Amino acid sequence: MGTLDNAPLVDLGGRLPSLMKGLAAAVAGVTLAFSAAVSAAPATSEVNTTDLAVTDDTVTVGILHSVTGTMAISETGSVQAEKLAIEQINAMGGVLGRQIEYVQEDGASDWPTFAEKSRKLLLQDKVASVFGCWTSASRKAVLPVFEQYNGMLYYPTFYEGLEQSPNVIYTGQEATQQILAGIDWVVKEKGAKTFYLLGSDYIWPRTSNKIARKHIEKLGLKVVGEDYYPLGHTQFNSVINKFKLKKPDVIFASVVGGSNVAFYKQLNAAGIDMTKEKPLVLTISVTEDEILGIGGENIVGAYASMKYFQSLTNSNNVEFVKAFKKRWGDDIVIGDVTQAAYLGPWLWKAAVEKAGSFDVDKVRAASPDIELTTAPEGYVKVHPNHHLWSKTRIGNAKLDGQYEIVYETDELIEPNPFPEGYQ
Amino acid sequence: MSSSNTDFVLAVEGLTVSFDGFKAVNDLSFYVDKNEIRVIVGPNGAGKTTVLDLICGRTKATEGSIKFRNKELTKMKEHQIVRAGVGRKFQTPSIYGDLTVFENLEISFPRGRSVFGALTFKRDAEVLQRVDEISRMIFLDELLHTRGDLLSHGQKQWLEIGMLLIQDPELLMLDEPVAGMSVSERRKTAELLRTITKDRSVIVIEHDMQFVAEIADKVTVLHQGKILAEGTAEHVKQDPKVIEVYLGH
Amino acid sequence: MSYANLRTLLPKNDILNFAVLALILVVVLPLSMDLFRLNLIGKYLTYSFVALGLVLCWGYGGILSLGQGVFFGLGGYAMAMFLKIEASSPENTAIQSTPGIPDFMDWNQLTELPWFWQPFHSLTFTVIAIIVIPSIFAYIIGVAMFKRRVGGVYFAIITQAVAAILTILIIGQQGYTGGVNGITDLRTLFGWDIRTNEAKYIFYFLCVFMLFLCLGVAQYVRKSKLGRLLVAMREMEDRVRFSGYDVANFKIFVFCLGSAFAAIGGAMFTLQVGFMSPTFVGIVPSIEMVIFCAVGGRLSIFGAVYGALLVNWAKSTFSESFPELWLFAMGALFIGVVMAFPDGLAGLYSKYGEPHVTRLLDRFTSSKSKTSGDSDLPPEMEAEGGNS
Amino acid sequence: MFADYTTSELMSIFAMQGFSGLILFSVFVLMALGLAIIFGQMGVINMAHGEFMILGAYVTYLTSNVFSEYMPALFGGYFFVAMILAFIAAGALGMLVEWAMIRHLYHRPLDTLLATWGLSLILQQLYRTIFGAREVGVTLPDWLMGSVQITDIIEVPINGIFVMTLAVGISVLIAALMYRSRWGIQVRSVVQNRPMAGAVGINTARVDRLTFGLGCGIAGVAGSAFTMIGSTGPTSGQLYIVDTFLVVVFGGAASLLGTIASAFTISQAQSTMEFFLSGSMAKVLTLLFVVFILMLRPQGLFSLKVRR
Repeated sequence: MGTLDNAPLVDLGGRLPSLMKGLAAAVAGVTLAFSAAVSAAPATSEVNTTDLAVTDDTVTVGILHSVTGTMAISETGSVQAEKLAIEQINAMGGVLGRQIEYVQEDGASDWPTFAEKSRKLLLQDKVASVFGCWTSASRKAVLPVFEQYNGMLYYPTFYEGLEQSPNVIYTGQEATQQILAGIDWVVKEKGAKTFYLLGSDYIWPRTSNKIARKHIEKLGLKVVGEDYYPLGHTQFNSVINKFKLKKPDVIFASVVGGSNVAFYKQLNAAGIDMTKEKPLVLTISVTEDEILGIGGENIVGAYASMKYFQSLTNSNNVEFVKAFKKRWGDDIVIGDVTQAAYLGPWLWKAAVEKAGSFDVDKVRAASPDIELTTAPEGYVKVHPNHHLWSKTRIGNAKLDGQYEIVYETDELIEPNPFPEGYQ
Repeated sequence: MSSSNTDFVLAVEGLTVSFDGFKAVNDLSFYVDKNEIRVIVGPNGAGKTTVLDLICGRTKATEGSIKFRNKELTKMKEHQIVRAGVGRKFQTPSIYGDLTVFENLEISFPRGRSVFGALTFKRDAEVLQRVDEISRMIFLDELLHTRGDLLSHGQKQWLEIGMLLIQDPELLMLDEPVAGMSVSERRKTAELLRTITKDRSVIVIEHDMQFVAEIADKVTVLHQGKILAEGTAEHVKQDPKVIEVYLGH
Repeated sequence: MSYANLRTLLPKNDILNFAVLALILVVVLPLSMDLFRLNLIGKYLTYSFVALGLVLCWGYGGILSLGQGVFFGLGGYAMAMFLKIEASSPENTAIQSTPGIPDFMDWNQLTELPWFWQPFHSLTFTVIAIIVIPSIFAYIIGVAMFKRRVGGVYFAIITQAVAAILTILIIGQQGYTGGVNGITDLRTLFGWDIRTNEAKYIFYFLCVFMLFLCLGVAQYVRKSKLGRLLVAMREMEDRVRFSGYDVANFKIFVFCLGSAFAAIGGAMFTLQVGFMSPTFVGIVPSIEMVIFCAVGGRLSIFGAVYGALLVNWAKSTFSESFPELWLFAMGALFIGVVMAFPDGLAGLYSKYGEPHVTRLLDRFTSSKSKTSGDSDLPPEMEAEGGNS
Repeated sequence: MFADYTTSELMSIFAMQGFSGLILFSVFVLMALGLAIIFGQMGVINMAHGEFMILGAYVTYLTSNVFSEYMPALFGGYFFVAMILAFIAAGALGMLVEWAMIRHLYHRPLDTLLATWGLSLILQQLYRTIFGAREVGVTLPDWLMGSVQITDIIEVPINGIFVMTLAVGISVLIAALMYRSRWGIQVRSVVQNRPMAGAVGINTARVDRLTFGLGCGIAGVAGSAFTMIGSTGPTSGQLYIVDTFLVVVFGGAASLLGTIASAFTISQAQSTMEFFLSGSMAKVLTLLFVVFILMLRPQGLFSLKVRR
C-alpha cells in the first residue's frame, strides 16, 4: 500500500508549463473547467453511491501487476507509469477534488494469484478502479471477477483482441491495429512479397500470425513458413536455417520474453544483418524495454510496428519522457506498454469527471468518446468497444536501443477486436 | 544349456555370470540334496555371494541353469523365486529398523503378498501364533515390541533368520550368519541352525572352518568362480589345493 | 468391524488429530473468517490433497515425484472441461462464428467439439474421469518406471520431464485446451451459479468433506499392512523383495493413489477458483507442492494439510507486505525444513507436543497400557477377528 | 517441401542444419558437464545448476562493464577474463554451498534436490535485488559477432564456433583431470569405494568439496559463454534446467562419455525434428523420446553392469 508522500512533481506547474497547459486542456476538453473541479469537490454521497473506497478527500484505486516471478521484468514499467500518472494527477488536484491513493498488489506471475488479488481489491479494498495485468492469461483470470463484482480494469498491453468486456478498458492496441498497418507498410514501401511468421507458442502470437496470414493472403502475397517455439526456448538455429532456405522478404516475429534475447542474438550471429533488410525483420513484440536485454547491436536494423516509441518528438511525449526519467531514473527506457499503462489513470480521471461520479456504471457509461489530447502518443480516443483509437507507427531499431520512427499512419486506426474475415 | 530333471532340491549346472567380461562365476555345477546342509567356503572374491545372488534372482545369469525342485529359476523374478520356496539371508543383517520385531516377522508371514492382500491383511490367530512360535525360536520373544534398530547385531541376525523361517522355505540360504557375533551368540546360532535345518535344505556361506565342520553335511570350496573341491569338511580340509589357496593363509 | 480392528486403524492420537482438524476446518475457520479468506483457505486445501498424496508416495514409499502438478492439472482440467461445455451453451456463445463450442475453440477455427471433449457433457463421466484418468496415467508411468526399478533421483527427473511435456502440449494445442490462458470463465453447474457466496460456502465444505474422505483412505492404507510394507521398502527394498513381495506393484499402487488424491484436489481447485490453467501443471508448482508436504512433515497425513495451509497462508500475507522477500523466505523454508527439521511440523509436534497430549489423553481415558509413536501398532496380541 | 530447391541449396541447408545440431550439442555439453560431474561423484542433483550458470553470466556482464569503462582498449579480450572470473565465482560459491549445505545431506539425495531448489530461489531473488528484474544486455567484443561465410548459403556463426571449441576444450580438460591427474584418481576412487578411499588417506570431504566446486565452476563458464546466445536475467537459469537434467540422467551417471553421447543424441534428435516440425512439437517429441528411452533403459545410455 502506498500513499504519495514523496511525490516529486508538486512544483510541476512552475517548471513544466507546457505539460501543465496540455493537461489542463485535456481536462477542460472533457469536463467542466479544471479549476472548478478542484475547488468545489462534490459531496461524497453524490459521487459514490456504490460503497467504493471514496472519502471526502481521497479515492482509492488498485494497481495489480507482477513484481515477482517471470513477468516482473515486463510489468515493472507499467507499475512505474501508473504511479507517475497518479502522482501527476494528484499534483494537479486529484479527481473530483480527491487525492488518489493506491493499493498495490503483486500478481506474482501467477494467474490464480491475480484472480485472488483482484477479488481482494474489489471486495476488501473497494477500489474505484484497477490498473493492471499484463499477460492475456492474467486478464482472462481476473475477468470473471471484474464482471461479477462490477469493477473497472484498465489493461495496458497490446493483445490478441477477441474480447470486449464492459468491465475493461483496453489502453493498448488490439492485434489488427498493430499488425495490418505494419504489413501494409512493408508491402508498399519495401515491396515485400513473401513472409515468414515466427512466434512463441501461445495465444497472442498465434492469433497475431493468423491475422497477419489472412491479411497477407488477401493482398495476394505469400506466407512461406510459420513456426512456434515454446515459451522460454533458447535455441533458434533451426528456424534461422529455414529462413535461409525459404528466403522470405520479411520475418514477422512475435517471440517474447527470454526467447527474444536468444532469437535476436542468434539471428545476428548467423550472419543475418538486419540493416541490409534481406530479409527484413518486422516485430510486434520488441519494445525499448526488451532491447535493454537483447542489446542494441543485436537488433539494429529491425523494424517494429506499434503505437508508441520513446523517440516520438511531439511535445506531450518530450514532457512525459522527462517526467518519467526524473521520477524513475535516467537509465530507464519507455516502451509501448509503459505508455499505454500511463494512459490508464488519465482516461479514468477523464471518465470520472465526465460522469461526475466514481460509480463504475456511470464511469463506464461516460467512457466512450473520452478524448486525451495530452497522451504521449498524441491524441487518443476511447471507442464504444472500450479499445482506443490510435495511430500505428513503424520504428527502425538503432544501435543505442531506441527506435527511429520511419512511418506513422495518417489517421487514427479504429480498434476492431472481432475483425470480420480475420478469424 | 538344457538340463534334465533330477531328484535334487537344487541343481545348478553350467552357471556362468560375467560382469564386463570378468567371470565372477564360471561354469559352475553343484547339487544340493533334500535336508542337506551345504556350506560354501572360499577366499574373498571367490564368487560365493554371487552364487547366492544368482540362485535367488538378484543377479541374472549369463549362462547355465538353476533348477529348484526341477523348476527353472533363472527366468523367474525374485518374488516368484521366494514364493517357490527359496529364502535368502543377506550378509549384513537386513531388517526393518523402523518397525518392531513383531511387525518385521508379520511382514514376512507368507500371506497377503499382493497389493489387495496387503490392504486387507488381518492379524488373526494364525499370524499371532506363528509369530509367537518363531520369536521363541530366535530368542526374541521378550523383545516383540522393540524397534528393529534397537536390537544388537546378533539379535538382528537372528531376527532376519526368523523372518525367513516364518516363510517356511524349502531351501534356505544364509550368507555368513555368525559374522560379527560374540562367542555365546555364536553358540546359540549354531544351536538355532541345527533346529531349523531339520526339514529343509540349507546353503550357508561361512569362513569359520570350525563352525563349518560343526554344521556342514558337505562343503564346496569356490575359487575364482570355480569349484576347487567338494566333499565332507574333513575331506576338503585335507585337499592340498584348498590348503594352498585358502586355508594356508 | 470389531472394536480391536477399529482401534488398530484409529489409535487415540489419531482420533484426536482428526477431531482437531475437523474442528478447525469445519467450525473455527468458517466462523472466524470472511468469505474471501475462507475461499482462499479452500484453495489452499486443494493443495493439501496433493501434499497428502506425497506423504504416501514420498514419506512412506520413498518415491519423490516432482510432477504431481500433472495429476492436479488432469483432475482440474477434467472438471473445467465439464463446466466449460456448460458455460458454452449456444445461447451464451451466440456471437461466435460457431455457437455452442468453447470460446477459445472458436478463435482457433474449430467448428465442432473435439471427440475427447464429448464425454464431458456428462457429470457422471467427469467425476469418474477425474479419478480414473490421472490414475491410469500414473499407472502407465509407474509400471514403466517401477517394474524396471527406476527410483530416487531418476524418477524425480523423469516426472519433472513429464510435467514439462504436458505443459508444452497444453500450451501448444490451444485450440483443444485453451492454451496458456487455460479454461476460464466457468459459471454454472447445471444452471446453478458457482460464483455466488452460497456456492462458495458449499464448495468449501465439499472440499473439506473430500479431504476427510481422502484422509480416511490414507489413514486406512497407512495402518494396513501395506503401510508397514511401504516403510519396510523404503528402508530395505531388497529384504521386502526377498520376502516374496513384488515391490513394484506396491509402489505403483501408492503412486496411483497419490495421483488420484492430487486429481481430486485439482477438481476442487477448479470448482472454487473458477478456472484451470497450465501454470499448475508445470515444474515449479509441482516442486512447491513437495514443500507443502515437507513443511507439514513427510510422514504425517495431518501434517500435509497443515503444511499446505501454512505455507500458502504465509505466501499470501508475505507477498502482500514484502513481495521481494517472499522468494528468500520460500528458499530458506526449503533449505531449513530439509536440513533442520526433516520431519517438519509433525516431527516437532511428536517430539515436543505429543508426549504431553498422550499423557493427558491417558489420564482422561481409563486405558490399558499404551504405546506412543506413529508407526507402532498396539502391542495387544489378541486377534482381530477371524477364528479366535 | 523440397521440390522448389536445387540440390546444392539442399546440400548446403543440410550442412547448416548439421552444424546447428552441433552447436546445440555443444550447448548441451556445456550445460550438463558440471552437473554430470557432481551427479556422478555424489549422486546429487543440483537444482540450482541454472542459477550457477547465470552467476557466470552476470560476472561476464560486470566484467564487460568494467572493461568498457576502464580498459576500452582491451575490450576485445575481456571475454576470456570473464570466463575465468565466472569459473572462480561460481566455483567458490559452489564450495561454500557444499560446505554449508550439501555435505550434511549426502545420505539423502532427494533432500539435496529440495534444498538446492531452495537455494535456486534465493539466488534468483538475490540477482533480482542486485541487478534488477529486467534482463541485462551483455555487449560482446566485435570479433565474436557475425559469421564466417563459407559458400553462398553456408554461414557459420562465430559464437557457435566459439561455443563448440569451448565445449571440446572443457571436455578434454575434464577428461585429462579425471583420468590423468592425481586428483582425478582420488575422485574416482572415492566414487568407487568411499570408506576405502578414506581409509587409505584420501580426504574424501575435500574431494567432495572440490568436485562440487569444479562442477559449479564449469556451470559458471557455461553461463558466461551463453551470454552470446541467450538471455541474462534472474530467472534465465530456469530455462535450462529440464534439458540439463535430462541430458545427465539420459547419459547415465557412470561416465562423462555417457553425458556427451546423450547430449549428442538429444541435440541431434531435437535439431532434426525442429527442421521438419514446428518448434513446440519438436520439443515435445524430443522429451517424449528421451523419457521413452529412459523407460526402456532406466540406467541411462551408458552404465556399467556392476557386481552388487
